[in-house]
Amino acid sequence: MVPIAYYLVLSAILFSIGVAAFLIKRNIITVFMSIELMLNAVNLAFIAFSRQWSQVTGHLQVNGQIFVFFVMVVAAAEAAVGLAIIIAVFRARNTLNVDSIDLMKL
Amino acid sequence: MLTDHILTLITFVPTAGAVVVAFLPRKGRAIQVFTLLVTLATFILSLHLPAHFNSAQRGFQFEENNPWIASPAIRYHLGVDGLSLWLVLLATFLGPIGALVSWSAIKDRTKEFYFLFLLQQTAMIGVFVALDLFLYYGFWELSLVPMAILIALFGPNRGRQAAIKFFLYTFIPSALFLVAILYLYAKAGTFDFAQLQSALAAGSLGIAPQALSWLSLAFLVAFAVKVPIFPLHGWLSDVIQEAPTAMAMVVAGKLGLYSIFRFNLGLFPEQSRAIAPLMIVLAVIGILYGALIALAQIDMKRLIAFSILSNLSFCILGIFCFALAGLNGAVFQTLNEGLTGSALLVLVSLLYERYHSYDMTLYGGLAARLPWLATLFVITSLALIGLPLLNGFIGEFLVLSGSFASHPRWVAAAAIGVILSASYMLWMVQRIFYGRESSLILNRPAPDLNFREHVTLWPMAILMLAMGVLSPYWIRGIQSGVLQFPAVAERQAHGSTYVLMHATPAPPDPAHVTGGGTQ
Amino acid sequence: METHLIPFLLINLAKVIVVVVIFLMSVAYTVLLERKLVGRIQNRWGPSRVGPFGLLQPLVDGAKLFLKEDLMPEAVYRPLYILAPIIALGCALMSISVVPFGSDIKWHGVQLFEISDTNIGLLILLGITSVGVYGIALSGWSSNNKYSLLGALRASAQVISYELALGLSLVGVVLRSGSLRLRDIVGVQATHGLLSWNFFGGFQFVAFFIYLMAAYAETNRSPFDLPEAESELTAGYHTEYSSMKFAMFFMAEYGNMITVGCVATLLFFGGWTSPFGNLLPQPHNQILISLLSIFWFVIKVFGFLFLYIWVRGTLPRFRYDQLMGFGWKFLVPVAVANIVVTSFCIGLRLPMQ
Amino acid sequence: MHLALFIIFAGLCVAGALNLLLQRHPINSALSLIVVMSSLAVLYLLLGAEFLAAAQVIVYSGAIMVLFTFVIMLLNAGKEERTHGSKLAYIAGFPGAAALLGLLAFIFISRRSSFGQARLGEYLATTSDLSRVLFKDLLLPFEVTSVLILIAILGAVALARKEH
Amino acid sequence: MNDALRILPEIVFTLGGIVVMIADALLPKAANRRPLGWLAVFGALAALAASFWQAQLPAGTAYYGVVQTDAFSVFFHVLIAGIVLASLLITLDAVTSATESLGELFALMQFGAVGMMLMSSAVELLLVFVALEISSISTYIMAGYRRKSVKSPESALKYFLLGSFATSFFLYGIALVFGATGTTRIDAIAAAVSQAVAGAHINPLLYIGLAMIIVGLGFKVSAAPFHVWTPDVYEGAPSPVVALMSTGPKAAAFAVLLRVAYGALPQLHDHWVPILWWLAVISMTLGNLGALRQRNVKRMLAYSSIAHAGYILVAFTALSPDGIAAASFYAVSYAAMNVGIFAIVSHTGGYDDHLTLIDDYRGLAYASPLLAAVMAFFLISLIGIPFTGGFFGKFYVFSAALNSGMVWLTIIGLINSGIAAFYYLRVVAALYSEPTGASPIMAVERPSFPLLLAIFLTAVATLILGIAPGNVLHAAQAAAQTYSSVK
Repeated sequence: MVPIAYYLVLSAILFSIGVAAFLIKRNIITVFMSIELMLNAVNLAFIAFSRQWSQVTGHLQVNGQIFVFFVMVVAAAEAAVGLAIIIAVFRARNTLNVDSIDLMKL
Repeated sequence: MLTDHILTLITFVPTAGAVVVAFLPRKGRAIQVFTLLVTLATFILSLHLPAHFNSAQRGFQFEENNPWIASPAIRYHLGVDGLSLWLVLLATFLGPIGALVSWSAIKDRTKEFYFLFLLQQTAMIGVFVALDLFLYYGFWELSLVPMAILIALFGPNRGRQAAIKFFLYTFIPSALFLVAILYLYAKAGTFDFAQLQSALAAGSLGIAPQALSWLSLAFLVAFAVKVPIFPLHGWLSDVIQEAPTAMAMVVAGKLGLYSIFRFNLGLFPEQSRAIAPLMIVLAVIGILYGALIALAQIDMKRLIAFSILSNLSFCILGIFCFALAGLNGAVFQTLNEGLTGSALLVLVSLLYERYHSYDMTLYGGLAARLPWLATLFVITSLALIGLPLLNGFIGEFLVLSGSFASHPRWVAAAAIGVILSASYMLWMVQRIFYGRESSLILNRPAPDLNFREHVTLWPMAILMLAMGVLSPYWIRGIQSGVLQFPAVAERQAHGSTYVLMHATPAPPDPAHVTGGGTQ
Repeated sequence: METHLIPFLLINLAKVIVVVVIFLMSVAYTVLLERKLVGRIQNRWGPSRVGPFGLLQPLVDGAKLFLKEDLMPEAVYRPLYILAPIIALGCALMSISVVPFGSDIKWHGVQLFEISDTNIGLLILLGITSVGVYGIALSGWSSNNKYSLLGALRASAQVISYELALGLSLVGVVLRSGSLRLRDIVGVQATHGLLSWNFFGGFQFVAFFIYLMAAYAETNRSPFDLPEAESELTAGYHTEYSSMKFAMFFMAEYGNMITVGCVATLLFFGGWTSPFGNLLPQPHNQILISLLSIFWFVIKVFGFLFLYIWVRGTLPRFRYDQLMGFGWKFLVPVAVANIVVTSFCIGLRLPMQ
Repeated sequence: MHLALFIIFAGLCVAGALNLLLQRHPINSALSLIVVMSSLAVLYLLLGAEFLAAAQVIVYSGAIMVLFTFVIMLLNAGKEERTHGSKLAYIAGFPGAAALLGLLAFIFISRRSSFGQARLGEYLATTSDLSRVLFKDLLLPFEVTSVLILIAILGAVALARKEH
Repeated sequence: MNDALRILPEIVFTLGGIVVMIADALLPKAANRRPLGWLAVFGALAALAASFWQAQLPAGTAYYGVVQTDAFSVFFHVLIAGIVLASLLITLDAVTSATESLGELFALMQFGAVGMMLMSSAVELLLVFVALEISSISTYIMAGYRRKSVKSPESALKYFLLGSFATSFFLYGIALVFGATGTTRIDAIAAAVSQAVAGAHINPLLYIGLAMIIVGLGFKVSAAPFHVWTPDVYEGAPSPVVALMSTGPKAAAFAVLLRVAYGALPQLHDHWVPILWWLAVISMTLGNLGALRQRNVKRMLAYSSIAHAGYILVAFTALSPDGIAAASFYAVSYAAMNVGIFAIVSHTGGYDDHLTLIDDYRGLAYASPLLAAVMAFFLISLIGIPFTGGFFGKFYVFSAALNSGMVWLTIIGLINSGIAAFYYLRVVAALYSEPTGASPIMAVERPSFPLLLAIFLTAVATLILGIAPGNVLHAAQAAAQTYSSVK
C-alpha cells in the first residue's frame, strides 16, 4: 500500500526537475528532452489522480488515463516536428547551443 | 430633409469630398479645384445655421439624435447652440481659405494633402457639433491624425519630430480624457451630453467629489494641451513652424477652448470654479510669457506662435473669471484668434512663397513693393493688437472688463500683455515693411498679391472689420449659448449682459441648472 | 493469487531458467541451421567437421567467442560501448517472456508454458522490441567509428520506420480477437484448425506479409540488412566489437528471429494449435496434449526460421532509399487499408453475432 | 511489496531525472530519460494502468527517445559547452522550480489522506475499459488526433526536405 | 449526423486540407502550386460559410458533450475562418513554389485552423489540449518555413521550445484541476467548484492548477512575462505566416482562457482577476516599452502584439458579460488590423524580408501611395484613433473594465496606448518621408490581386468595426451571454 500522494510528489519532483533542466541546459536537444520529462511528470500525475478518483467514487475511472494516452500521441507528434526543426536549425547554424542561436537578440 | 440633416451634411460633405479626392487624377489642378468647391459648398451649407438660428431659444438647435450603437449606449447626436454656432462657421469659413492658401504652396503629394485636409475639416466641424461624448471624442482624436500626418509630410525641416511631438502632447492627455469619459459612462450609462449634464448637476450619479475633481481635471488637461495653456504649450511653436499654413491656421485655439467651455464649464461647473484661480494665474503667465518670448523672436512663424499663445491665454482668462462678459469675450476672442491668427499665418506664408524665408531680419522696406500685402498685413496686425473698430478690441475688452472685478491684480498684469503684443506686432510690421529695402528684397523681385491671394485675404479682412463693428450681432448668438452654462445661469438673474460680475462661489441652484440643453 | 509467494517465485525462476537455456540453445542451433541451409542454397556443405553433420559446431563457435580476447578500442565511449550489447541481448531475451509456447496448463496456479501471462502481452512484445533498437544505436554511436555510426543510424531509422508497419499489421489480428492477450489471440484461432487461423480464416494474409517484411527489417535481416551491409559498412554497427560482446549481438539477432517467428506463429498461424483442428483425434492425456501443442508450435516456428534463411539465401539486399520508400509508401498504406477493410468486415459481422 | 517496488522505481525516476540535469553529454541525458520513462512505466503498472505502461514503453522509450538518440547521433552532438546563458535562468529558474516543487509537495503531503492509498491489483484498467471511454465519450478528441498526426507528418516532410 | 453539423467548419477545413495535400502529391513536381492556394481559399470560404451557417443552430453540445456550439464558438469560428482566409490570400503570391513546398503550407494553414476552431468550441479540456497542439504545432512548422533564411528555423525553434514548455504547464494545470475536481469538462468543473465553494473547502490544487493554466495560455497569447519568444518568432517567421499566427492562435487561446475563466472557474474570480490584472499591466507596459526601442518593423509589431494581448486581458478583469464581449470584439478588431498590416509588410518587405527596418519603409508613399495609405490606416487603427476598429475595441475594453471599477487599470492602459502612439507614428512618418537615394522601397511592385483582396478586406473590416460595429458588437454580446452568470 502506497499513498497516492507519494506518486503525486514524485510527479511534482520530476516536473520541477524538468523545469530546471529546461532553464539551465544549453544543448537544444537536452532542452527538448526536459520538456519530455515534464510531460512524463504530467502523465504520472494524471494516472495518479485517475486512481484517486477511482478510489473516491468507488469504481474505475479511466479519464485520467485516457488523457495520458493523448499526451503520448501529442508528444510523439511534437517530437517528430521538434526534431525536424532542430535538424533544420543545425543545418543552418551548425551548432546545438541554445546561446548560439542568437541571430535575433531578445 | 436638408434642414433635418444640415449638421450631418456640413460635417460629412468634406469626408465625401475626401473620398472623391482619393480617386481624382494627380495631374493638373483637378484636386485643388474640387477641394475648393467642396469647402465652399460646406461653407454655404453652414450659412444655413446663422440664418435659421434662433438666439432667443435656449439649448441646442438643428439637433439630430439617432441611436448608433445599442450597447454601449452610443448615440449619433449632433446639435449646435450659440457657443458652437460661430465656431462651426469659423471652421467652414477657414476651409476655402485653407484650400486657397495651399493652392500653390503645396506642389507635390497634393492628393494626400487635400484628402487629409478635408478629413481634418470633418473632424473639426464634428468636434463642434457632436453632443455624444463618444462621438465627440471620436472627432476630437480624429482631428489629431490628419494634422499630425500633414505636419510630418509637409514640415520643411523637422516635420517628423514636430508631428510626433504634437501627437504625443495631445494624445496622452487624450487617453486620460478617455478614462474620464469611460468613468462617466460607467456611472451614468450614457454618453449623451445633455443627459450627463443634468445627471451631474443633479448629483444623481453618486460620484465622490474627489473623483469629480479628477474627472474635470482629466478633461481640462486634455483640452488645455490642445489650446494650449501655458505650461503645456511645448508643441506649439514647432508645429506652427512646421505645419503647412492651412493646418497651422487651425491647429491651436478653438477646439480646445470650445471643449473647455462645453465640457468643463458645462459638466463640471463646481470643479471649474475650484480650479479657476490656478487657471487665471496660468492664463496671465501665458499672456505675459507668450508676449515676451514673441518679442525676442526673429522668425516670423515663431513670433506668431507665441503671439497665439498669448492671445489664447486671454480666452482662458475670460473663461475662468466666470463673468458673463468675460465668457462672451472669451468666445469672441476665440473667433478672433481663429480669424486673425489665420490671416497672419496666410500673410506670412505669402511672404515665404515670395522670399523663402521667415527671418524678419532679412526683410525690410517691402511696403513700397507690395502695397496690398502690406495693407492687409497692417490691418491684421491692428486687429490682433486690439485696435478699436476691429474685432480684437471687442474680445480683449470684454475679457478684461469681465474679469477685472474679481481679479483686479491679475487682470492688470494681463493688460500689460496687450501693450506687449502691440509692441511685438508693430515691431514686426516695421521690420518687414518699412525701413531700408534689404538685399533679399532687392535680389528677388516679387509680384504683389494676385487674384487668388486677394480672394483669400479680403474676406478675412472684411470679417475682422465686421466683427469689430457689428459685435452685438455675434455676441447675441454667443450669449444665448453662454447663458445656458450652469455656472453662468445662476447669476443671470441679477445682472444685465455687459455688467461685471463678482465670483463668489454659491451652491448650484437646481432650478436653473436643468434649464439648459435638455429639451 | 492463490499461491504462496515462495513456491510462486521458485516455479517462475525455474521457468525462466528453462526457457532461457532452451532459447539460447535454439539460437545456437539456428545459426548452424542457417549456415547449413545457406550452404545448400549456394551449393556447398556448410559446417560439417565438428561432430556428426557439424552438429557440435555451435558449441565450438561459442567456446571460440568466449575465449577470444575482448578488445576494447581506444576511442570508444566505454559505458555505452559495454552497455549496448547487453541491451541488445537483454531485450531479445526479455521478449520471449510473454510468449506462450503451449496450451493452457497451470500448476499451482502458475502457467507452465509461458513465463508471464498478461492482458497486454502483445503490447509488451512490441514495447520490448522497440527498446531493442538502443542496443544497435548505442553500439554504433559509442564505437566512435564512421561505419558503425552509419550502420547504427541506418538501423535506427529503419527500425523506427518499420515498427509502424509492424504495429499496424497486427491491428487486424487484434481486431479479430478483441484482445491483446496472446493466449486469447490464439484462442480464437483454435476452433477449426487451419481454417480459423488468422492467416486463412481471418483473412489476415495481407497483414501477415506486411508483418513478415516489417519483421525482417526490424531484425535487420536480409534483404533489409543494410545496417551491417558488409560491402558498404564493413560490419556496420558491430564493426568494433569482438569476442563476447560480438557474440551477444549475434545471439540477439538470432534470438529476435526466433521471437519474431514465435509471434508470427501465435498471431497468424494458430500458435500451438494443430492445423488440422478436430480432424485428428485428440489425445486425452494431459501431458500428451501439452507435448503435442509444443510440437506444433516448434514446427511452425521452425518453418519461419527456414523461411528467414531461405530468403537470406536468395534475395539481394535493398538499396537504402528503396528500403525507406518501400516501408513508408507501400507497407504503411497497405497496412492501413488492411485495418480499414478488416474493421469493416468485423463491423458488418458484429450485429449477427 | 508495493512500497518496495515504488521506492525502487521512484528512486530510479528521480535519479534518472537528476542525471538528465547533471550530465553534460546529450546522449547520457537521453539515456537517463529512458530510464525515467521505463521506470514510470512500472509505476503505471503499480497504479493499475497496464495499457499505458505498455504504451509508455512503446511510444516514449521505443519511439520518441529513439528519435532523440537518432538525432543526437545524426548531428553528432558533442558535450554541452559551458556557456553562460541567461543569468535569469539561474536566478529565477532554480528558485522558481524549487518553489513550485515545495508548494505542490506541501499540498500533496498535507492532504495525503484525501488522495487515498493505492493497492496492487485494485482498479485495474484493462484495454477495453479504456477503449470504451475513448471511443465513446472522447471519440472526437481521438478523431482529431488524426489531424494532429497529419500535421506532424506534413511538417516533418516540409522541414526536412532538401532545398531544391 | 447532427453531431457532425456542430463541427461543420472544422470538417470543412479538414477536408480542404486533405484535398490540398493529396492534390499536392498528385501534381507533377514542376507544376505550379498556386492553384492549390485557390483551392485552399475556397476551402476557407466554405468554412466561413459553414461557420455563419452554424449561427442558426440552437446552442448545444455534440460528441458526448465535448464540443459546444453556441454564440461564443460561432463568433470565434467566423473570426478564425476569416483570419485563415485572409492569411491564405496573403500567402498565395508571397510564397512561390520555387522556394518552398507550397502545397504543404496551404494544407498546414487549413489544418491549423481546425485546431484553432476546436479550441474555441471545446468544452472538454482534453479536446482543448489536442486542439491547442494542432494549432501550435502547425504554427511551429510554418514559422520555420523559410528555409533559405537562417532566422526562420531559429524562430521556429524558439517558438517550438517555449511553446512546448508552456504546453507542459497548461497540461499540468489541467492535471491539477482534474485532481481537484475529478473531471475535465468545463461545466462539470464549474459545478464541482461551486459545490466546493458552497462547502467552503476548496482544494488548493485548484488554485495552482488555475495559475498553471494561465501560465500556459499566457505563453500562447504572448502575454508578458511569458512573451520572450514573440519578437524573435515574428522576426524570423515568414510574414504571411505571422499574419496568421499573431491573430488566429491568439484569438483561439483567448477563447480558451475565456471558457476556463468564465466557464469553468467563475467562482474563483477572486483569484484569477488579480493574476490577469497584473498580466495585463505587465503586458501592456513591457510590450509598449519594448516596441519603442525597435528598429525592425516586424519586431515592433511583435511587441505591439504583446501590448495588445495586454489590452485584451484588461477586458478579462471586467467580470461582466461586457468584459467577454469586449475581449471577443477586440480579438476581431486586432485580427483585422494586424492581418492587414502583415499583408502589407509581407508584400513590401518581401518573402525574404529584405526590407525590415523602419527606415527601409521611408518613402513607401512615393513608391506606392495606396499601400502607404492603407498601412498608415492600419497603424492608426493600432494606435486606437477613433473611427477605426482599433479604437472601438480599446474603447469597449476599457469601458467594460471601468464599469467594473478597474480605474487604475484603465488609466495605465490608456496611458500605455498613448505611449504606443509614438512607435506607430514613427512608421507612419517614415512611410511619408522622402526616400533616401536609391532606396529599394522604390522598387516595390504592385500587389497582386489576392493580396489586394486581403488588404481590401481587412481594411474594410477595420473601418467598419470603427464606424458601424453594431453587428459584430451584437454578435460579441450574444457570445458573452453564454457565460453571463459571472459574479
